[in-house]
Amino acid sequence: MSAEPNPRTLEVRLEVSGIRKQFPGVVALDNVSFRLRAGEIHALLGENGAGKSTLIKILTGVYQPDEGEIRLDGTPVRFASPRAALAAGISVVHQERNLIPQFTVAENILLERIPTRGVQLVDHAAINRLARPWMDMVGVEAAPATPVAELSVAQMQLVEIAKALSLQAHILLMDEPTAAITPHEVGYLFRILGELRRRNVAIVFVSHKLEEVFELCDRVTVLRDGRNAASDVEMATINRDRLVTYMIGRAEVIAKLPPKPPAGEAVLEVAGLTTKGGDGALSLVLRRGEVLGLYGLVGAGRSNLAKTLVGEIKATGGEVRVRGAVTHIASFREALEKYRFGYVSEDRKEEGLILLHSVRANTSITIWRRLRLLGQWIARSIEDAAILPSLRELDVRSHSLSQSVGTLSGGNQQKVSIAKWLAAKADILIIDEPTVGIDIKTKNALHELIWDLAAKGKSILLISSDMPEVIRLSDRILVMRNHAIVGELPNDHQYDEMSEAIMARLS
Amino acid sequence: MLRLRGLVPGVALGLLLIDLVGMIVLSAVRPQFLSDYNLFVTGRDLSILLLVALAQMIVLSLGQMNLSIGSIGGLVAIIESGLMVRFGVPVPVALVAGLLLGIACGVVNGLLVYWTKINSFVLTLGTSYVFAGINLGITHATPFYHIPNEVSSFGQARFGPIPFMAAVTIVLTLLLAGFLYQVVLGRQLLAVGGNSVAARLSGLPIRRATLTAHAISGFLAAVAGTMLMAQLGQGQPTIGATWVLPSFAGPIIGGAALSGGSAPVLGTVLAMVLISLIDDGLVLVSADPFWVEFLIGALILGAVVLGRTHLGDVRVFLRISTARPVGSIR
Amino acid sequence: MLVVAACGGTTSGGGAKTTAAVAIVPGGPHPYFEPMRQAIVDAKADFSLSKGTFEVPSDWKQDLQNQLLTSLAAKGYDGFGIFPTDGNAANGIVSQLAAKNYPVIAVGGCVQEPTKTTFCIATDVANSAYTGAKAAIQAMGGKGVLLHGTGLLTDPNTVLRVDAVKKAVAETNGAVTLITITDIDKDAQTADTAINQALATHKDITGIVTSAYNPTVAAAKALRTLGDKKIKMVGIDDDPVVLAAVKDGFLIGTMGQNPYGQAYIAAYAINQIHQGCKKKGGDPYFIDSGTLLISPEKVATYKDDFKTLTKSIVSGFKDKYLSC
Amino acid sequence: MTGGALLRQVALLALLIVTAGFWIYFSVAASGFTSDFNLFSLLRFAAIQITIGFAQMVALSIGDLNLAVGAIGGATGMIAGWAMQVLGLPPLVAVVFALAAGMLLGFGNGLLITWTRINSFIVTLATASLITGAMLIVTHADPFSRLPDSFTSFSETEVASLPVSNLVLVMLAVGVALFFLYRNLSLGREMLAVGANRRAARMSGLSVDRVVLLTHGISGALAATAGLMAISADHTASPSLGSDWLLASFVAPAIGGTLLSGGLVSVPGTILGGVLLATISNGLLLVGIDNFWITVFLGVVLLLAVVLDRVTRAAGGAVP
Repeated sequence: MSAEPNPRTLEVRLEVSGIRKQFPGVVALDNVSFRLRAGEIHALLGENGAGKSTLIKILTGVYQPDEGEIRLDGTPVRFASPRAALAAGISVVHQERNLIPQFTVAENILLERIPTRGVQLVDHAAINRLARPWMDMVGVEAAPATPVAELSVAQMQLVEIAKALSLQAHILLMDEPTAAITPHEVGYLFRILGELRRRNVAIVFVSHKLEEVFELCDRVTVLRDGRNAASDVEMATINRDRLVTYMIGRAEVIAKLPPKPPAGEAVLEVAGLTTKGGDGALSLVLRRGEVLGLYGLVGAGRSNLAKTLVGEIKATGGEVRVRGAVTHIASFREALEKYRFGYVSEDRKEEGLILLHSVRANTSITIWRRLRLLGQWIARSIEDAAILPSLRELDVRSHSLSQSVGTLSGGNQQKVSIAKWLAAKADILIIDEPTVGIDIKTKNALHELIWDLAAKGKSILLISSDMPEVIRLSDRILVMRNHAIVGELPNDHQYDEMSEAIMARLS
Repeated sequence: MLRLRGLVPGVALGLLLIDLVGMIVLSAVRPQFLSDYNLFVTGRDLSILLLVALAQMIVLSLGQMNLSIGSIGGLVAIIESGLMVRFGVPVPVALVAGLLLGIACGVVNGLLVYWTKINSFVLTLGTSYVFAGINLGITHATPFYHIPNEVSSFGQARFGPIPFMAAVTIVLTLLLAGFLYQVVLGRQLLAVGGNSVAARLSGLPIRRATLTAHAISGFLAAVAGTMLMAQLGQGQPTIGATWVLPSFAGPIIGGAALSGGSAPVLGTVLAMVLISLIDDGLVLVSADPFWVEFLIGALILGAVVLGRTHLGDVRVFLRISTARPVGSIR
Repeated sequence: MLVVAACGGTTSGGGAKTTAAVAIVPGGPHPYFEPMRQAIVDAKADFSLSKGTFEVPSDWKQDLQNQLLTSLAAKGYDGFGIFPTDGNAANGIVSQLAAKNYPVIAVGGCVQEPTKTTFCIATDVANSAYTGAKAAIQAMGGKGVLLHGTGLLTDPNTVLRVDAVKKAVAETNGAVTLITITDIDKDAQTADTAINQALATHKDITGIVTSAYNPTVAAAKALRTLGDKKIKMVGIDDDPVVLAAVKDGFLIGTMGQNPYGQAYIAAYAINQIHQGCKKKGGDPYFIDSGTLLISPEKVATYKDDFKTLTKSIVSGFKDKYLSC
Repeated sequence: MTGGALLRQVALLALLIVTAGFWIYFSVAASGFTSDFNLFSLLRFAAIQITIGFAQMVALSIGDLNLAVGAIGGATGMIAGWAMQVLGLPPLVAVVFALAAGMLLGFGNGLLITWTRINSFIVTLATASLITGAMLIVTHADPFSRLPDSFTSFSETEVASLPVSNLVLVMLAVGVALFFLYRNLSLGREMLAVGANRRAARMSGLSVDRVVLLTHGISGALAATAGLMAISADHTASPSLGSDWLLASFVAPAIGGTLLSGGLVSVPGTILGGVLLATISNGLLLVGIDNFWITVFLGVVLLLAVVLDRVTRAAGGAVP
């Protein structure tokens, strides 16, 4: 990108006031305000479930607000569809992968405005030519005519960013653009965003990583529980602690949990594990009654490791011992029935739960085989008796056991996805990103619950990219990067020291 | 410039080879295979069934299905022949009315699918009953005889071994391929089939894409019905009754994914050529008719298994060998 | 228990019985059956039937014929002349009707035995195919290649026809070569393609005999298109396309059947049974409704020939087949 | 047992009311509708259609399709006919034989699906041709029409002097079995879980391949059941049996609220759907609607039913 005179004007481009958005059973946004200027990078912060995604979806026309006003350059607007928002110059990099796998990189970048010859004929040469600079800008090295399906995940993410940049929008919404890319790539991205800022683009930057926010952003708005916790604050005037307090509301969230008995014998020993997915020789030891934190960015290979342990991904080398015996786990079923492993997936909706089905069916699914009488029969009374203790222990709130899980709150859903393993008496729990999309209060409750499970003798491998969570909950922390474990840290639950230590391993 | 990448995937290459081998073997074993008249007859059948297969393919590319292709073809043929025979409507007017009706039927399918978001399989099952029912109600299953000579002679017209009908099919096939690869709406349609969430978030016109795909499907079914009417020389109410199997067999053998996003025009053409070769070959070698059904089943299964496993592996291999390092940044 | 209490069709003896309500139900839509429509109108007038109807199932599906027959019974019809949609599976509905004392007569095509149908009034398909093949072979000069196009594999008559043509060919002691293509009566498209492909690939064909409707129409059209009068063909049935081809000399002839007579005779018989007559024990179940080669000179008159034949069958029917 | 239970009851109730409404209307408007003969035939026809629908519903429950329902029904019908007529086996033995054959053919589908990972639509599209083709090759389309009386009269026997065929009892028995399968048997619960979310089911320790295999086995056995019912009613095992079941097999489950995408079935809904269809086609004939137009009505009923089902479901409000 060529250097141009700095035209930053800092005029207010987008002003949102009094936005309310309600979904059945939950108020996602309540009286939210937000102001965005040309030539600034504005951080939009908040815990998962605070309402950031909903706000972004309103700004991009996916949802319409129930109340409130959106002004673009001073004029009230209403985006009836994503198309309308695009037309108004608002472009977004979504968390969801937003590409057409069968299409080429260049076509994906120019999807909304395919260059044409004549009336409506696609000009493929022009597509490739026009897409090239944007690909170069973010470092996508594939040919423009490469089908996206042939790219790696990280490259796809870059293509998405290239696509958003190419829209030459006046307003660019970046929804956690750095979640799946390396620190090196993040640095590059920040230079791009800096350049765009100089060109007077207004950028909204959503991230969970406060370090990034302090490095990059000019101003910040914080949402908490669907309301403004902080509105349009200059980054220069605020420190990290204040920001965290805005986000989580209470300082004690990082507070220590009560003591628990010391860890017991090793129940899971992994030595030199390698997988087809490219994991280097991974080794770890998990003890009875401890929480072992596994910290790493998305894409570092944490979930890969977890899925290898439960037999979903095939190990190509190394040794896994469970309770001292060498094992070769081939499937989830074997992992559960033979070794009492439970896996709480990060993807609740796709992997953890069957949203269409009841709380009962979702909890007892792991024990149907055990509950069978006379070969197949499952008596409802016995079934309920078998799952109720677990549901009670986790304090799952539902109208009845027949309520469909899809209608529960995120926290209760997560509890159900843990409860099914408790019902099956799993005692090695692999918990992957337990608090994504869960409001702060429930998050705290879930933390206490996981801690409590460990105190009762369960062994827990906690996978998370949420640093406060890992530091708060873990007895020890493993740091993972590029499919390798790059460090093991004893945890003293002191946030600042620990986070520094972890960051040091990552860079 | 047509991008060959999208047009010639591994499946099509394999089919091309099988087709060529099949033709060589057939002409070696039975020289009559190459006779003008045999090629004409086989080519005429192929011309019609290829349109039927493409009518399904375009909807499959959207990740949907159309079970009403045969009913639309039959209804259109009946309306056209009825207009010409009973009401003496001039041929061009009747044909245009019929083709418009086909498009309208497709639009009805598309609107139902778009509005209700119900599985297209069930919806088009319902509309196929409706379209076929209207056909039956009008005709009481009695054909309209004596359609105008210019229509029925078109069904018999040929240039050497090439039926005139083939020209229609070739033009429509090229137009369809061109539409899907070269026209913005065509690309948008494939994008919707490839990732509907992304398409929606990108602001692509999903309704227009859905309606267009179904309208094209209805149009192609209508053309196929019209051509069959011309071939038979009468408006047969049973036109289209046996189209379900070929409509799916063509695109599926040709490499279409039921989940949408792919529109293997060439693969579908080659698959239908293969099916025609087999049909003709069975007549040529006077095969036991009891084996026909079995062979077609074996062909579908065999082609798909080969296409999805063996050839699929080749593609995985290629992908690995051409993979680039994860976005390093300069 | 029965709804139609008015007609206790079982009572024997000559009591004052009302005339029957008769329904003729073909197996599905097919031009072959069209003359039956007039036959039941004529029969109603001639025999003073209380009701007479001709109802066609909307498709060739046994279930549809079953439903139609059930509803006609519920509407008060006393007896049925049916062409079985499926010559085998029709036995289900026939038994059901027979168990409720409704007389059922197969018209146009028989129901596979054992069956509860009282009679089968139909063309002798084997005889028809044999006669047609003989006529074609004769026109071919007793030698050459004969193409036989016939009906669905699932139709038991197909086997009879194939065997009959084989027999006619066998009698030439090898002078005639036979090519048989079956299962092409599904629809017009299938028949058209298959016949044309056969003509294209077997250049040496000098004669054609067809024993099913769609192949006949397809072959007649093909010969006209090719302008070929060297190939000697005998078809079946009297579709307008086929009759025109006969008239113009593209076909030597077509094997006419007597659908009008089949329905007319059936209506007569049903009425008699309804009024107390019984089938004579040991009498033939099958009644040949007649077949004849419609040659060009007979195109104009064959219908009258069949009517005459029909009247003669009816006049002797009571004595020959029934005891009253 | 699953979510939106109340709404599903509402939808089912609506279907019941509509069906009852048609019964009342036809009883009044169409003389002969309530005659024993008519009701007997109507219900027997419905029973067979519903059983065909069950065979499809079972495949739908795991999110698969079984396009070979008709092929299996036809082939096993022929096997039963052969066993009784040629081998002279007692009907009961022949029935067991045919059911086992149906289950084996279903297992064949299941094995192909799990081995090749190809969509069930494509696999069963192909096996439908394979099975029918093999049946034609073996039998040369010769029907078996001399079935034992004890077998054919089974379908004609009235239950307790009511206009109800034994076949209706068979269908109800199958329905009850399926109801409990999905409600109370481990396998049925696993089938629904697999249908609603295959990945989550596997990651909860279920053996998805085993469930898919067994499901297709059950679907095959149910298709065989329908085939047996049909040959009993037809008095003949005919080679054309099953050739027109394909589309019909979807209609009753779809009207009854079974999700094509899997994970949600309704046994009572399928029964009501089948009864509704049979009622309408029978009743319309009786009130004198030209039978050529009835297909249109059936199409409209199917469309209305699935759209209404969707509307009721949507009224519950899905959380975004």
